[in-house]
Amino acid sequence: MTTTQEPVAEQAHGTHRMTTAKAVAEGIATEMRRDPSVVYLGEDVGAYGGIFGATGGLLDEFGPSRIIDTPISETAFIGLGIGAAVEGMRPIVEVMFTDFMGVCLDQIYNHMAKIHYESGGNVSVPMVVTMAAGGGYSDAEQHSQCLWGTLAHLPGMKVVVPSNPYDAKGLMISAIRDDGPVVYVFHKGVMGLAWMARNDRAVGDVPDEAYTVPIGKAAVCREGKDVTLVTISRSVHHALDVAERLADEDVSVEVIDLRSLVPLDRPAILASVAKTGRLVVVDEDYQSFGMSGEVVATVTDVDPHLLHAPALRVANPDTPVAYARTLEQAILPMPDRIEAAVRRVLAT
Amino acid sequence: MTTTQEPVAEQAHGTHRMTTAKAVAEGIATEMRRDPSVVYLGEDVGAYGGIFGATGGLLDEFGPSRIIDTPISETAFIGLGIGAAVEGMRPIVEVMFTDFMGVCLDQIYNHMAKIHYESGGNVSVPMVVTMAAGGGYSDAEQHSQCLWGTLAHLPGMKVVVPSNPYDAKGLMISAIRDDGPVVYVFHKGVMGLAWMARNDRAVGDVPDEAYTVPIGKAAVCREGKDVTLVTISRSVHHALDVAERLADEDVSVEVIDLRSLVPLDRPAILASVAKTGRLVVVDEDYQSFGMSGEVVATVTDVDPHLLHAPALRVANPDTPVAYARTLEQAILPMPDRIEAAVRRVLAT
Amino acid sequence: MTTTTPTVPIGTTSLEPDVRRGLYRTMVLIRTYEEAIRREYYADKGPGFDIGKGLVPGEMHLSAGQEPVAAGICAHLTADDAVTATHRPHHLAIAHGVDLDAMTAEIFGRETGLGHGRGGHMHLFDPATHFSCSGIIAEGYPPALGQAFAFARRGSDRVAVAVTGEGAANQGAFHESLNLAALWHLPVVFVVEDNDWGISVPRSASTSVPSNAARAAAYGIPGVRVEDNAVEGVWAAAQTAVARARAGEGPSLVEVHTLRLWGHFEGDAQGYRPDLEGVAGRDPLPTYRAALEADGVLGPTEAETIARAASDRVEAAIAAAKAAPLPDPAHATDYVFA
Amino acid sequence: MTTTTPTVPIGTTSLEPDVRRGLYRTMVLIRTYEEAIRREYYADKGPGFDIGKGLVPGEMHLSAGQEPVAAGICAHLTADDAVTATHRPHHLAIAHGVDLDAMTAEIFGRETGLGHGRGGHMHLFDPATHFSCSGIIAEGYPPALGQAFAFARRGSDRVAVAVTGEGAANQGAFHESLNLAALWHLPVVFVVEDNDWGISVPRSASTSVPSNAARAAAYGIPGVRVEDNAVEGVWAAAQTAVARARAGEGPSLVEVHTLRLWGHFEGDAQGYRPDLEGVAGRDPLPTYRAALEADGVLGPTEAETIARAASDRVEAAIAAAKAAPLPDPAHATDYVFA
Ligand SMILES: Cc1ncc(C[n+]2csc(CCOP(=O)(O)OP(=O)(O)O)c2C)c(N)n1
Ligand SMILES: Cc1ncc(C[n+]2csc(CCOP(=O)(O)OP(=O)(O)O)c2C)c(N)n1
Ligand SMILES: [Mg+2]
Ligand SMILES: [Mg+2]
Repeated sequence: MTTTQEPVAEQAHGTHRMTTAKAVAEGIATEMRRDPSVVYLGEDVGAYGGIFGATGGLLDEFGPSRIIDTPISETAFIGLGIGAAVEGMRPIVEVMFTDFMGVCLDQIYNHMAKIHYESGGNVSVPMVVTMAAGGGYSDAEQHSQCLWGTLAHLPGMKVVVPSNPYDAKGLMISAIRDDGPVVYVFHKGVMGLAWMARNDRAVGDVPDEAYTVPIGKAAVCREGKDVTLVTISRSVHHALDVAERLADEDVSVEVIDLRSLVPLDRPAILASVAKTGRLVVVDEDYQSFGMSGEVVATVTDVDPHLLHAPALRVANPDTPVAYARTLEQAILPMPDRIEAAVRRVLAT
Repeated sequence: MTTTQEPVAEQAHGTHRMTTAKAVAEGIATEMRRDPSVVYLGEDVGAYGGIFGATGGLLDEFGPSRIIDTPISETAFIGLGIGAAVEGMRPIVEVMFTDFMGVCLDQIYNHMAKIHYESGGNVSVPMVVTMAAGGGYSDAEQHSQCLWGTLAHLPGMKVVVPSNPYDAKGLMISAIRDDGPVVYVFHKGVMGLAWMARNDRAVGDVPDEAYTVPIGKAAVCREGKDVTLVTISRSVHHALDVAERLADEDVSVEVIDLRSLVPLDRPAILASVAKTGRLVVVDEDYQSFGMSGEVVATVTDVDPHLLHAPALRVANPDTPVAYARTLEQAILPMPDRIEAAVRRVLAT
Repeated sequence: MTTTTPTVPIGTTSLEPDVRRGLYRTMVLIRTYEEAIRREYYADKGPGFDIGKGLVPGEMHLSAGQEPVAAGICAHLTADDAVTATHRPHHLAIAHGVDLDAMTAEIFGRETGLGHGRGGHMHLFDPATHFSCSGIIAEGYPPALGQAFAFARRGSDRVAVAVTGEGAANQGAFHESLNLAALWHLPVVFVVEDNDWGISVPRSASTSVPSNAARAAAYGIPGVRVEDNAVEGVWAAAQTAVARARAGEGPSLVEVHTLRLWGHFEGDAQGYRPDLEGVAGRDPLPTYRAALEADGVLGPTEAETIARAASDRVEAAIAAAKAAPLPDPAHATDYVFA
Repeated sequence: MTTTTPTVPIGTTSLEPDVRRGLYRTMVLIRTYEEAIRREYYADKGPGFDIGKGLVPGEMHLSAGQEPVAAGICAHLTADDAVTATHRPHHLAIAHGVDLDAMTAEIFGRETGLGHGRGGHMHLFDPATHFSCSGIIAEGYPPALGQAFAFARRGSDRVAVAVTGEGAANQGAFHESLNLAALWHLPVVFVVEDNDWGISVPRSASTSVPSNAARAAAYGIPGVRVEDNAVEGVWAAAQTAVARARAGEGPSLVEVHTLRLWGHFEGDAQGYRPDLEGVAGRDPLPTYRAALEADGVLGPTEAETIARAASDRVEAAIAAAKAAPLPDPAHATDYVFA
């Protein structure tokens, strides 16, 4: 995987190979060592280490006063994070699955995201909300959603969605250091968990030291000239697989990993589409009223004639994510659907 | 206002002039008379008649066992609606403002909207959730949102948003008779409330009898050939105002009132853009990751070359709705911004 | 609040032998089922453990150890009464009489399942017995209110039973539901399964009071806690609560101190659990069997007969599920709208 | 739960005259403010009533009648303590010492306002006094927990006061907040302003128990209800609760049976309110003034002096607000991100 990301390294050291989950935890640990006002709150984040491993090992290093298990009271503990942030702490608060945001979304969009604006900039809310997203392992309708489109529609918070260990650590450090609220969504399928399907792209080299990945800058993970694949998180892996496969047929696919939905790196999208003239957006979220439409509109805002063919969208077809694998695999934007879309857009 | 809507009248009678608020209440009353399983639940829907008048007069006719004031417990009473619907009733449940959906969204998208799918079609949830939306009267960040884009992104529920008395009554009757969940959002500015700025488009002739307006069919409220204005609810009024003004300059604007976001009447959008070649989407919701992008993508899904100019979006600029009127009016998609967009798109 | 600790000293129970035998039979059927599902769940996850693999993929929350709750509560219900359960629903579904074949087919993701394979183990919907469940914490409570509301409207004496865990009792929906049901005197029985743990978080780290039954007073309704995972204690508490609901006197809360015999979900190593060693010894099944045998309620070979019948029933359901067709992907987007 | 009904028989209070005079002065300032805002609110809404018109557009929830709560609670706080209020926040803001000029400018939507005109009357944020409010029911409780959490972390004895109405106490956030604060012994004082109404819904139609103070037991924390809108009763209850929080002993709940003297918001005709006639007679201000005058705490002309000072202060704030610049629309999208 070629990435154009430029690490803003604080100090050059070596690198070590690790999973995305470990990279998330390392990003958190790095900042917790540096800044005593950082705490991590959520369900099963302590002894369990986070259901998806985001806080593995942190309890041992930082103890229960900073890695804090909460009751199943998302509204209360996200609100607690907000109040603590308002008073100058830098809390990270975990909502175990994006799917669960419905029980606490008010704190997120009406409070966390709006206080800075309502106060005319006088009050800041430097907090991070982490959430696990995505399907692919038959966890069904209430445990397989991405919903980053829902989050990105609501103003006042940044929304980052890393796809690999390098970005995961660097974006986590950026998110913690950001003076405003950041929602940090990780797809379970990029975490490199031992109990999920093996995914080589979920392991990578990560610099030892602290570094930031800028929030709002997409990565061109693979350069190409025939078609632009714009996507995010787990779907980046599928897109790269498809791109590699099609390279054998001399089809040159450019893959853009947005890395954050808010801010959305519109220049990166435009530059690539201007070059290729063809766009496929891949999104594991629901198709309509979400990321795929926004990426397309980014182009038509400026010039629809950049597009030499329909802009195809490969996303969850406005259907809940079913349990049975036959159905689930038909709903998710899997490589075969991505490949078919690329072929179709090239044939137009 | 010319509408192409074809009333599916059950019986031809006369018409009477009324506000949208009264038309909503009349639609509810019509169905409550016909179907004893219809009840209306919410905060201040009884003696108060609904904060925005949607249930005015209903308590007198149907009594407190069918027009039911609830505690401020949206999660509990929406869930109650779901359970009652599952058992064969047809509850209508009011969330006073769309802004408040964050306290109860789980019941809406993870339960109401998904049960039919999860049960493989064996369980139906025939209920309506009503919500008031929109700004323009300085109610600030937590009481001026539209958020219909948020609702429309989540699968399994229809989302209807009437702009006038005729549609309000007909869509309410359709929503109640629908065998699945329907979210019925009304913009406060279309209700014709005595305590808000006068709006002549909020009053209209409504057939006396029961009739349905089909959910999922847009209305071409004004035919034109130079540019297509696609919009919804309160912004339809602004769009028509702009269209009338520009007609004096021999600019012919077609105005499409989507009437529902889910289902989205894509053929109507495509037919109009195929004719005019120019598209402006007006949306009082937040711009990004919402309706405006989806409408644009509806065109690029099929053929970006239908667009002879950038597809402009006039929406709330990803900013909370401010209190001070100077700021609020700059944020909302008011007629001057719509007009400027039409001029710009015609100049390209 | 009343705390009852009916340890059922031998020969002193007032329960009919038939009822006791019935409770035991239900408990055995549940345990047999959970053991079989566990076996099938792990059967094809390897090498290693890939949660997405096998005939039963995804998360799997089994209810072993919590049989007394399901058996004791559902003994008072008919198929006309409603039960809403949680992410851990099998014991309640079985005790409430959900068709075992359709339920099993659903867990195996088959077209013949309760939801044609759409829902899986956390989303079992059975209109025939008004059974449903939800994977979102405490959010299964509110719909039960609506079922009770509809039942009461029709002048029936049907009731709705709403179940959550003790961890869930700290979620807002719990509070809102209890208040609304109490206010409107809805025929609901709220059940809290206190198995001491919410995944890895012990009750002491989630709940500011020792018992959720005490919280019933905050809504002006009766609250009772049954100690020791005692099935007959549950039976008695549920009898009162269900009768109250049927009589139109409103909701009650029944908390049962029960036992999570296994992990939160399958694959949970439970490294966080200091009480792990003692857990097996608290298994309610051998205890109850011994009590019934000592009382002569179960004859010398009866337990074996019950176990065999349960096993035959469960294995038949599993075999049928395995033989059933998988859902056709061409229909993945069916059932989005009614 | 303790119910206190300190009707303050003349001459029997143990409160220092200075404290009593201070309470009265705060109450008068609040009332003067609310009357002036009400005047300005209606000044330019006509012809008829257009909620979006005038110098103070939008919804307006005034706190007249609820002065005893604010005065009694905030008397125990310094600017280092936090207060989170609701959609009806003015009395608490004033009693807690939020700068009147900046607050008034905010209500008038001016660039010099607390939030540069962005927030308006339901979104007053004052870092100097750690004051904030929210228009979403009960959702102002959770952030107060975080302020208390931060205070406790730093080893200070600062407290956070979280206020809602009795209607709000049936929202999930109420329950979650009380449990979490109790569990972690956070220095929070939860205040419930029971003014009998949630818009048009009386307490009896929203709350299954007569008093929210009784609900404190569900979290193992002290709960007290102050009857009769008695400012000195509030003062005493708050003294205990604040001291407990400062001492690190955890949260308490204080409910005050207070009075909504006017409509839910301005423009509310209150046709639903059967108690409307008696309301004026329950106004806490003349009662308290009479008590203080009878006790000699207020001299013959002192009340007039206090009233005049309050009026001068309020009118100066309003005049300054009117003279201040409106926000520049070119900056409407500032402050979205920090
Ligand atoms: C709103 C929400 N938050 C978190 C979760 C994740 N979760 C699933 S089960 C569980 C623990 C539940 O504990 P308890 O209520 O005691 O039930 P038990 O698992 O012990 O039966 C959690 C936190 C969820 N499903 N929903
Ligand atoms: C979650 C939510 N639901 C509904 C509302 C609308 N609302 C605003 S104030 C109010 C009544 C509040 O009553 P109470 O808590 O008693 O406070 P009071 O107005 O009496 O001070 C309601 C229902 C809201 N703001 N937020
Ligand atoms: Mg538990
Ligand atoms: Mg009130």
